[in-house]
Amino acid sequence: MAKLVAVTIVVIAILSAIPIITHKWPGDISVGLPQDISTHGELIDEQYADTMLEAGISFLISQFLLAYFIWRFSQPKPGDKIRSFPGGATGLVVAAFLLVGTEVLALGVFGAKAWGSIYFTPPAANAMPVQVQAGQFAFYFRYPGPDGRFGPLHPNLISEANANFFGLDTTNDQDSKDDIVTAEMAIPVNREIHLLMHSKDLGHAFFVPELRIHQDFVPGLDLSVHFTATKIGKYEIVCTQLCGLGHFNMKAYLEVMSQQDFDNWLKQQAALQ
Amino acid sequence: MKRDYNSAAVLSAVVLICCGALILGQRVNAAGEGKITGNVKLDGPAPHMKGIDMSKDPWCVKQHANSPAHLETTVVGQNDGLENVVLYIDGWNGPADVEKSVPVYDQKNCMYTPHVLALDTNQTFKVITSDQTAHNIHPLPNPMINVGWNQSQPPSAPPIEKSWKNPEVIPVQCNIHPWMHGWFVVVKGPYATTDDSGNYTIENVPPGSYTVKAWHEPDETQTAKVTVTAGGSATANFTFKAGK
Amino acid sequence: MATTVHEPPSIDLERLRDSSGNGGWRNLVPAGGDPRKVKYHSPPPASTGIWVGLAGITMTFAAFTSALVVRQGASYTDWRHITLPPVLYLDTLIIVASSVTLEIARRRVAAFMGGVMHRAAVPARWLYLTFFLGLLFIAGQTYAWLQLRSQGIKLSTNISYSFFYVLTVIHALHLLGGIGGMARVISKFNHLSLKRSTLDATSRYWHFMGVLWIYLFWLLWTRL
Amino acid sequence: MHDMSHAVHHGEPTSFIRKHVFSLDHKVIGKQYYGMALIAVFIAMVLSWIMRLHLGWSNLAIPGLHLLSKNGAPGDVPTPEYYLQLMTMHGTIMVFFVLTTAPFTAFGNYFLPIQTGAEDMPFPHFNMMSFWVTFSGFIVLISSFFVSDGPTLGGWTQYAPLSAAGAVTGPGQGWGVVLWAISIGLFCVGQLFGSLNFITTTLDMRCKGMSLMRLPLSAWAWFLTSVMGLGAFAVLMPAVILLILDHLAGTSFFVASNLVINDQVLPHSGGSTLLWQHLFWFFGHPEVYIALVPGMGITSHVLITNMRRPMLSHRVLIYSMGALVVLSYMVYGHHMFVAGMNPISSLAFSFPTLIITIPSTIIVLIWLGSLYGSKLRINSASLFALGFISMFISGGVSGFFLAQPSIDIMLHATYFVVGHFHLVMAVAAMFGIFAGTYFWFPKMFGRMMNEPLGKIHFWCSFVGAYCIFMPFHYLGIAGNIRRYQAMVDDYLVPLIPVHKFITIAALFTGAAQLIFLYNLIYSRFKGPKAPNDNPWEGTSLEWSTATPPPHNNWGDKMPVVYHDPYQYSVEGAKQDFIMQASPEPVHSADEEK
Repeated sequence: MAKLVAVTIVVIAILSAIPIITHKWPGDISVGLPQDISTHGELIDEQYADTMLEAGISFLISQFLLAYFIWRFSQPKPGDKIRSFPGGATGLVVAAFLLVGTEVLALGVFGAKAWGSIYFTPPAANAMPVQVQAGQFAFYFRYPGPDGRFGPLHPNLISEANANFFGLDTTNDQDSKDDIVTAEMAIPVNREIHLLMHSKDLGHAFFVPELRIHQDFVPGLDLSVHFTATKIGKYEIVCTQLCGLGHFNMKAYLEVMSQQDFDNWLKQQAALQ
Repeated sequence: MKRDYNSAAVLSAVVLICCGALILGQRVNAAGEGKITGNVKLDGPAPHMKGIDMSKDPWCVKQHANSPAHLETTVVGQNDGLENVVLYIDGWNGPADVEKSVPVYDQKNCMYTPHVLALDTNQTFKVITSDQTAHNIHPLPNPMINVGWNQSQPPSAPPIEKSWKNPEVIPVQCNIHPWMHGWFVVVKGPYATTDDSGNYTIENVPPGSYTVKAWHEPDETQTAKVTVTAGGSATANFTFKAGK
Repeated sequence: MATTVHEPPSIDLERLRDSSGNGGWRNLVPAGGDPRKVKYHSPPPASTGIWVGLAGITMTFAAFTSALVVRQGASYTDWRHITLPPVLYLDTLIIVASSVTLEIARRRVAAFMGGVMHRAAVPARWLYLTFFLGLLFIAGQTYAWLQLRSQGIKLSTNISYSFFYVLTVIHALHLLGGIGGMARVISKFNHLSLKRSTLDATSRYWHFMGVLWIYLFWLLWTRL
Repeated sequence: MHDMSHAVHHGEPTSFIRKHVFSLDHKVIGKQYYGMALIAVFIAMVLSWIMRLHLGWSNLAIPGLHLLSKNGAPGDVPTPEYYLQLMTMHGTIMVFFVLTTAPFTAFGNYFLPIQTGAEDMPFPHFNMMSFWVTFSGFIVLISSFFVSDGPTLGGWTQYAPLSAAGAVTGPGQGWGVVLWAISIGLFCVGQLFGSLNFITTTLDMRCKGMSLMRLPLSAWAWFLTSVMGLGAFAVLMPAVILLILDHLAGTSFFVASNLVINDQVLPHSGGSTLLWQHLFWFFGHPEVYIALVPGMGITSHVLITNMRRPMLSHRVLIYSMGALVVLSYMVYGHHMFVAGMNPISSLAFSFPTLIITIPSTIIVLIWLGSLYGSKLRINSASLFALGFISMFISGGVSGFFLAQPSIDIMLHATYFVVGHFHLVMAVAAMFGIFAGTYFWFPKMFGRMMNEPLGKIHFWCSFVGAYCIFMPFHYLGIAGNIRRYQAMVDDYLVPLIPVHKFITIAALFTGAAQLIFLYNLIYSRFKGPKAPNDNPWEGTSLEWSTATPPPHNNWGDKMPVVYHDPYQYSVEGAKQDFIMQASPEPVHSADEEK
């Protein structure tokens, strides 16, 4: 029985590691991180890979040791005596502090660097502003239009029935007149975007796995993130903060385009306003 | 076992009531009910209806690949006929709950069809879904007047059957697809909704003088006085101004 | 920690039959030590228990305080200065006075129990006085709430008032528990079955409520 | 505060009600807690089955489901809101009414006084109230299934303003949330009473000779857990009070200004969204350890008995668990890395979170190091204890990822998190409960549980749990968001086969728990009688009293403790172990180096 437990633990540990190592689940399903299309994602991916290596080794070693000890010590012979682990508790505590301590310290320090590269750097002055509003259960985006200014928001004017998702007063507010409101987000490739986030109603989140950007919307707080996409393509923006019954379907598409395609797209959208 | 009996009893009761209603209806008709007909027009150029971008749900986008969706606030048909206007008799004091048909409110191609559903008080209606994407139907009555509800309909879910107790204009919304918007217009007594040419007919109106009220979203009404004779047909035409 | 006990010591079974609790928390007997050397007995559970309970209450009000601070920091526009109802100043005096009377009562009870004092009526009088001061405090708080109410100020009028109501009501509810405990103490005292630990625990709770009130009063005074 | 210290005064009750219902006896209360947890866990398991079926086959009709909720499952297919409601209830029932009650208040109530050598808890009335208040909380929670639009859908974390803005936010967000909050409020009160008793029992009620360091590891775990519970539940309590007020009194603690739902501006103003998260997670993270630490204690206790040796170091294990207690209050912000907190606070919370791996590692290493050179006995209890270690390792290493804000960008709110906390908190804690059940059942009921069935139960649970929760990590890495009722995003659709695999594993593993239920009920009435008072040859005090223990735990003679808790494989002793209450001298022992 004990040997079977040991073998099972080893088999489970190995089977658990295989999809991580091969990035594949049976049936050609990919299990790795999605491709990275951002300029800042490299640090995150490195950090992830380092952590995976350390966590994976700790995982395998501990499980193997557990299995081995179960295998080895479960059928004592009558004369067997209790033996102490070499080094005893002190050795183990020191080992834990040295090995794990340095490990987590290193992870923490390098992780802080990755985190800082995203959150502690201000957006470039020429970053393109885009506003995103999250609401039950859709994202809407606003581009400032030719004047480069966003008109003020009037929550009491919000009317989904009349497709006034942001609550713009296009009759009275000069700045709002040329604002372009869209249901999908298009951005030019290799251009820094300064995304201004606010929530219409509840907590939501803005997550684009490929962009390595993840930020909650906080009702009552205006937050912003900035990023640069480096690869043309169509990606999905998903909500990760439980916001109600339509949470699973709260998403929008992110289209990364060439500057020229983007300009055309913006013109098309302006015509639809 | 007991449940079978119950349902049998309910079924026979329903059949009896239906037969009774049919016979009664014919008898009353024979006594000479009239009707009110007419036409509703929009005066002025039809306003631009904003397009709807459904890109959040690719299934919806696919359904509208050839016919771009747009708002249905003001839908103008032939000869400036205004669609989706509800006509009913203001201050109806005839028999309560006259309408017995079961209208259907369909969620089709990520839009509500019809956009405006007129209902008698306590008239049962069905909400169905023809879409292969989950919808949520959320009427928002004034809680002091009617009891609201908020329910989802996954694809091929059975119809939701409901009714409203009191007259009220109730906006309807799908929370999953924010652009989906429609109306339940709950009135007392007979009613009609204009077709795409703006024509309507209110049937089964007993002889007498009435004020006909026309409602158009978001909250515009007009009235006209008519007199219905036995077996006759009165006419009331309305014209809404294209303002916004 | 190799130890050897050569002979099992004989245990004072009379003492043990009384109750558990001889392992006392001050009583850190070395492993294998002679239990006869155990000098300290555990404190009565009530006196430890009361500190545990007060620790929990402290956490609760610490959470309310941080909620107040965070909420105040989050609102730029709707945090309004409010004037505390003047009766609260009187209430503060009352609750301080009740602590004083309780301390006097406690000493008299001790004197009575120690046989120094022979008439039970004297300490009882002070206990009653404390009890009524407690009730008076609650009455004063109720007066403050009714006064605000008559001015049309409800819980939802403004966030400052929300915090005012929440903190004062929760404190009053806790104090009501203390008043219940005081009623118990008085009843036990009258039946001559009062234990010192009961009185001590109750008075610690009572004083804590007083200190808590002064803290809350300061908090409301400076923050609102 | 009332003096309710009647531990020694309450005599054995005679009426049925005082004996089995409103009992003051900690052993009865412990069994009541266990019974409640048992009911709760099977309800929660059925809920998880429905959820899993829906995740694997989102259009699948589950026959009879409409009987449970006509609105929630028209045509037997769960609606999106019903899925979320089931999910919320699954989480709430499991976290509060199973993982907190079973290992902590159920076993703790039964065995903490016995292991400390007390006759009962010091405040038996509070103890009785603790159970009945908790139980009424459970009833209130379950009753929310039957209110107009069902239970709340806000998840067990109930983030504001989804939870606080009222019925406009979705089905179940009106009365559903209020009932949820009332239920949790009651639960907090019940657990605070419990903690009061646990702490005081440990500090004041120990028998003669029972110094703190002579307490068994399970008693230490319960004591430390109750310290955590005291702080955590005392903070959750105000949070739910404020939540209820936002609902019923229209205050604005959590709901910000100018929020628009259904084209209507909400009447609240200025509330702080993050305030709820701070209060909740200040409770929420210790709560994770409240579920886990008793399992560690039980596992250690069971393992030691079956390894026939003490742990390499008794003290180091206790200090490490104590470090977990302290650190658990300092790390809660790691739940909020991307929640809009100041990014500097995210880093500040990241370091203590990483540091928490050190005591955790020490605990694992002590376990492994103690296994080395032991004389391991394999039985159902020790199998589950070994399973606990394996699960704790697996669930623990994924914590490396989630402790780092930069990686959390990718993994926050994905199935990776779900896999992590299920392994480390749910499965591990459940394994602790199972180990405790198989181990202590003979003491509690005087009968043995069926060993072969117990082993089958272990194999199914162990393999099954890995089949369910390991793939969760892969889903999370691939970006699968949690709390989605169906995978409609283009990049999630290819992952559905993994969900199907998990669903099948979940159905299988769940079904295996029925074996346990059968074993439990059958053995309670028909199991073979325990051969003696000490069938596992244990040393701690629970094995020196009668089986089942008498009303005052000890009969006429109070125990006296002469030894450290785990005197196994003692050379020169009559048997290979010396019980704590046995005056037999120990000539040499090599523990406590």
